Amino acid sequence: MEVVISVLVGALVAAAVYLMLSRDLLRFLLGLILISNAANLSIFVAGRLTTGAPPLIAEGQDFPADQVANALPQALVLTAIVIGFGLFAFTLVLTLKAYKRLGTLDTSEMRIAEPRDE
Amino acid sequence: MNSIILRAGARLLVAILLVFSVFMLLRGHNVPGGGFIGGLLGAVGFIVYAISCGTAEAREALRYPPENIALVGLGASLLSGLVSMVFGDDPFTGQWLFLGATEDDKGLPLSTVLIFDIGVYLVVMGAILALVFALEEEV
Amino acid sequence: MSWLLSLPILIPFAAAVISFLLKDGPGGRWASVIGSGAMLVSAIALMSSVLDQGVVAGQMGNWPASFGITLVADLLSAVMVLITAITGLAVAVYAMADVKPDIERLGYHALFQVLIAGVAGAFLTGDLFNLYVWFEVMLIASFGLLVMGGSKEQIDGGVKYVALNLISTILFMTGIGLLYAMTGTLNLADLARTVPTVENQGMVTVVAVMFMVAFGVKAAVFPLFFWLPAAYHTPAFATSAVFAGLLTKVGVYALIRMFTLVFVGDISFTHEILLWVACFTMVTGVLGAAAQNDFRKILSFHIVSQIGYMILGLALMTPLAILGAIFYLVHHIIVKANLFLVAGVANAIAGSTELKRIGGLYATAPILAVLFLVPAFSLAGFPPLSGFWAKFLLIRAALEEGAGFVAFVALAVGLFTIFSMTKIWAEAFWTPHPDGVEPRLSSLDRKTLWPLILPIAALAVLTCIIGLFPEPFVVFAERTADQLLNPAPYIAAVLGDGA
Amino acid sequence: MKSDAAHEAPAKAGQVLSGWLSVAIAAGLFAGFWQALGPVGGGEVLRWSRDWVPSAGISLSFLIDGLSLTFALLITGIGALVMLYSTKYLAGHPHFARFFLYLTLFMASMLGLVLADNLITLFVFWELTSITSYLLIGFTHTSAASRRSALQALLVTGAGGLALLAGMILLGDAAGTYELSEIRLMGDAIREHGLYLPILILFLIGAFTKSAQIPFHFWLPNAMAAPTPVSAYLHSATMVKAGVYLMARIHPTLAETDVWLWTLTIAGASTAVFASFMALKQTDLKQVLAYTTLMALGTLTLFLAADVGYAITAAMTFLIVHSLYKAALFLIAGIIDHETGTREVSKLGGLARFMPVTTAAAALAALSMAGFPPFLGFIGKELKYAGALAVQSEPFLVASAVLLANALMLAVAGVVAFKPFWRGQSATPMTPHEAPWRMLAGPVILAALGALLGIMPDLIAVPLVEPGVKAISNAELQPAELKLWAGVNLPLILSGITIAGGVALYLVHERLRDWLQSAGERAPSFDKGWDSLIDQFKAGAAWQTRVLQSGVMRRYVYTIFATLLIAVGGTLVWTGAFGGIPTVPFADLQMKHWAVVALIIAGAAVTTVTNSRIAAITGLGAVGIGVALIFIIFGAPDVAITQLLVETLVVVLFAVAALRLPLMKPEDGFPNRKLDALIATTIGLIVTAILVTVTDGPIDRRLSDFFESASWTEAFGRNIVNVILVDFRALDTFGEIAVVAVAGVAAWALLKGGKEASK
Repeated sequence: MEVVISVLVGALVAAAVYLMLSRDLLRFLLGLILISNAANLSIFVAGRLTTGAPPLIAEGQDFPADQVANALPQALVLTAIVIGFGLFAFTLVLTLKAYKRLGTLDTSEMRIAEPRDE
Repeated sequence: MNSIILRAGARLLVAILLVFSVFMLLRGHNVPGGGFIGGLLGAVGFIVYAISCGTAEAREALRYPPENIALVGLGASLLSGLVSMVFGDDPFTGQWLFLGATEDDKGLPLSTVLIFDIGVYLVVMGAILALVFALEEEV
Repeated sequence: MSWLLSLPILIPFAAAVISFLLKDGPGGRWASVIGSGAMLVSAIALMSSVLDQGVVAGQMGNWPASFGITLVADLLSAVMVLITAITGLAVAVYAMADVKPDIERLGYHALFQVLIAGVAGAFLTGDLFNLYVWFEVMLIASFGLLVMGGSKEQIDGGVKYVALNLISTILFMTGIGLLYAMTGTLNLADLARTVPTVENQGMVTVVAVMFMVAFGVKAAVFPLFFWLPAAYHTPAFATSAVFAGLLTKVGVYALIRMFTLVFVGDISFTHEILLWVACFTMVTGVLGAAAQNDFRKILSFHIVSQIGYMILGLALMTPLAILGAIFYLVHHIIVKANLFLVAGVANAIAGSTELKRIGGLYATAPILAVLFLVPAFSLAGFPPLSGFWAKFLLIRAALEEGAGFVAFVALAVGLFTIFSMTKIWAEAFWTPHPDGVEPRLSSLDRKTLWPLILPIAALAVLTCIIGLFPEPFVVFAERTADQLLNPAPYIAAVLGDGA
Repeated sequence: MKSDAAHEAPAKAGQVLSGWLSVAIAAGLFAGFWQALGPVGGGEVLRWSRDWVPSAGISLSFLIDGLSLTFALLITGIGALVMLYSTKYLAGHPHFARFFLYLTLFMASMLGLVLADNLITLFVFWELTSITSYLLIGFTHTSAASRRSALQALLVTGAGGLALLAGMILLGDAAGTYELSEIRLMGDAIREHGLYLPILILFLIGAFTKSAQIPFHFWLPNAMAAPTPVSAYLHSATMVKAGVYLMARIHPTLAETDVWLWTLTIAGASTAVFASFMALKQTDLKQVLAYTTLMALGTLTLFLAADVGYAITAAMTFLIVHSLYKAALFLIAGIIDHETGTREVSKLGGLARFMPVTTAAAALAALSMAGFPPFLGFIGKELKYAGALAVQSEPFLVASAVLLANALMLAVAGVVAFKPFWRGQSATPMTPHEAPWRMLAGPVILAALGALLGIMPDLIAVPLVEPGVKAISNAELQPAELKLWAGVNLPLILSGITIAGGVALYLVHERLRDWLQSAGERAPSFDKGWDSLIDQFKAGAAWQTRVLQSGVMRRYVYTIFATLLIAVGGTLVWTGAFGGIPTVPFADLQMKHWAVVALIIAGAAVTTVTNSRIAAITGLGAVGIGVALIFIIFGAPDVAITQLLVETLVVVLFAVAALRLPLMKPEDGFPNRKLDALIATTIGLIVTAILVTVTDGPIDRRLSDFFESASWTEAFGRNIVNVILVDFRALDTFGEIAVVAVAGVAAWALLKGGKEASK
């Protein structure tokens, strides 16, 4: 099953990279969201997949009864999702601000910090 | 958008979401949930409120500036990590107090871990609201 | 011990919270300064205990190593934290006068403290995923600081900075996942032990290269450095000083840590790449600087160039080379942060950082002239300042390895560095001001002047001390290099002696 | 302005003090070194050493032998006189005190250089002289020419310095020590060492740049932009001789080979001859003197090439001779400039009437320079001829070069010290009058010394020249005797020819000058070459930077991904780590799996190709939900809930923001998109290949096993993921919420900050 997810991750990465190579900042942002998803999935799959069984300990027991899904990558992915969200939210606001202040989302027109004549 | 019914409905929804978010927060240690999910739900509640009644009113309902709430939450989590210093443990070592513990039942657990998760809750709610309110007011 | 290790992280966080809540008054900036002072004390305490006891490690949450998160300080971590604290205090004081009140009200000092906390966390953690977290803490704080104020230049530079750094972040994260998939652990010491047992060593090398690219972006090496010159000249001077001093160094630190501790299986391949990267970084950076006409843009490109020297030390991987890299690392943080601070004062009294639009600082602001010359000549590697020893050690390391070409590149780049530093000197200091202004320090009021000048002077004195009395620093760097090249005590300190 | 005038008075008092303090320091040091004359003359070598950087083998060790004592006395003695001179020359200058600070620092650096007995310590002072001379050449900092000259000098000597550093490190490694007094005993071993040639080349680059040998000579005449006392001190008597000093100091270690002999001979001879002609070409007094300095440096190099007693003695003697007369003449040039307002030879004449003392000093110095008996210059010249005839290379060629240079020198002496004072008076910008005593003291004393020492050469022969020769050569060389009358020999005959030729040249020098100037215009100029070198360097740098740091974000992203592709993909191929194409377990795939995969791929595809914002957002939502479903299917409810909530927020925020942003433009117009697609696909394939390989086989689950066993028993939680987050790895979570908090604050500040700024 890992193979399927790996292929999926590859597809997401390809789509994301393509978007990030665009001159349109909005597309870059779309790519960013996709590649974050891909990265999260790759950590998830790195811990190997177990169908069903969430890592919970049933009431009255000290340990999980059966083989449960690998909990550590889940925790890592959770952290990564949240961090990714924080970064994304800021980047989105920055994009908005960039459009307001610079009047464009075409990154090749964004030449204030590094003007053309230099 | 300013109809009285909608506003009343929004208030009710906010109240329900807030209660639910606290519920998610508290149960998180044992079943799916936790500070992050709770905080997100709380934020969603206020966002709904802001959309229906305007950010000014939502800010008023929140009482404190959301960015301050976020930082206070960060401070709370930090403090929960520091408590263990008093007990001579490593930083972020969970300190547990079981109210009414018996042989069979651990009783009602109070812990620094819970305070930590409350901090997470506040941070998530505060930060998202700070961003969303500012974004709404930007127009 | 774990407290001593965590305080340099926790103190700035506490300072950040307090500073943010007090941001509308003067309390915000004082909280930042006091927090930085307290962090410096904790960093000194940490350093002294590392000097006494060797590598110290502590477990967060009392969970044994490789299950919980380990904080660990060897000499490298301790010195990086110490230098972070010194730079942090200097910049915190400087920011009191440099940062405008309306920006302070947006929480400038709180973000600054979070940045420092993130940097300290990155230096102290012994856990790969935790390192990622600290990178992100640092990154988001730097985002906020970079665009705070919201000028067009800042936004433009910020977009590029943010975009390129996010790519690196994603790469780093993916790399962690892959390494975890192969070893089942995240603890650095544990990784050092288990990575050699991985069956598919070729894949380890592949992942190593992936980390190299991710950290390469952070460290701003060729050909991944673009975000740095695009952005470093835009924010408040205090911001650019702390960025210039610390941020790229975290990338360098991460490279040094990973490529002396974990990825040492195929040195002939990975470190050969690093050697070429180092040469190109040195050259392209210094040429970039030569093409600039702005105080801060010149300095920004020089950061890139000098990162090359540090990578060179790592690439050569001999005791002397690592020693040189560490010496360079520490020296460069002090000197480069200081130069950016000087640029701020020049801007304050002469009106710009564009060299064509300012001048006359030599005639009427001689104290500033001296305070510029010390770090500038140190950067250019003139004796007897700190930069000379850094350069000397690295060149010697290269020549002893028979890497004559590399030594030649490093020396030639040193010459071009002189060229750039004297360009700033000639145009901002010697040439008269184009508008006939006579820039004077006395034109600043006292409440502005002292916070600006004191940190600069203190860092300049530090540069001179390292330059004039290098022996203890060289001996220290030697011990540090020894620890890095013989990581057994590090691993033992983290995992226990039985490991 | 009033206030300025008010605190000028005390400042002036401070200035006067700084001037006299410097003079006192120099004079005191001179007196101190004077004490060493006795012991050194008696064959002693004084050494003082203390650890500096022992772990790198660097010590602060200093040594006084004949060579370093000669230099030390010249440095401090001439230094004191120059400083005395400057107290008057620069009186009232706004940067008077800085001038004396630099000059004193320079003197200290120069002393350190000649006294150091450790290579690296020597280098430290070597570079310090470069820095201080940079500040002094650029002293008239408002003039662009000064700044250019200062930079030129710094870069040329700096480049040499870096070569020297490399040479020193190599020598240190070859010898196993940086201590010069130990290294000098290892001459034979070093000369046979594999690194001998690189060491020699690097040392000579250092020495030649500092001592302005062809082709590194051009900075020296430009350095005359400095105030005249600086030219007198640095650029004739002391700093430029640092290279000569270095060659002398390293002579026992590196000389006695053919490479050394021929390199120095050719460089020295060509510099000497070239400089003599160039000197004749100049009309500015200081320029004339600058080129004669070059000539002297060339001659000194020429004699250090050899390893015979006469040659080395000639070098030592000429070193002293030259320092004395050249400093005197420079100071006199300064007097003329100061008192008449010009330094143009053609505008000067008949000054003897107004300035008799200056005239006398000039005459004495010039006679020494021209090599007339009974001046020290004569002895120097005789020794030069004797030395030239004794060299191992080509005595005839060397002697011819020396002869030509000497004859030209004589003519130049006439130009600088005869013409301005005697021939018909011409109008000068200021009415000339005699200089004050502080400015006269230097030239008079130095010029008189030239005469005195000529009559009594033993004064320097025993304590300085003879020990100096011994210091320069480790072979048992017999220093030649210094005497005025050595009988009628070949050198004396050559002297006669020199004088005759020199006088003849002087008589035709104006025509010769015109001819040289017109020839010079056609010849390539090093100085112009320098400018074009710098311009090319700048243009190259600008070009490189435009290419790399283009300012276009797309190119940056492109480069990073291309680097990733090449580095990681290349390594993957290189190491052959790819585990082979895996088998897809189609049998295990259920309907729900297919559905999720299809949902995600469709969502990603829509997002990628669409030009509609709504479609893109919908696509994103589909991907997000699909990923959440994967988390649910594989037992990660917490992650799934979080993913769903976050994804909802992402989509909402994106929608809110996107509505305020412009429409996405179709991208069909960009031909590059095909290449982009190729890069993107390849990176995707690489990621898949790596992931498939690393997830092949089971994972080491010891971490998770521990968490499973400890979660409830030790951390009192049944949700293992949550326990990891808030307890086992609480620090991660703490960092994570810090990111969220700061992201919120930063975004808030960005939105609010702009508002305040726009108000």
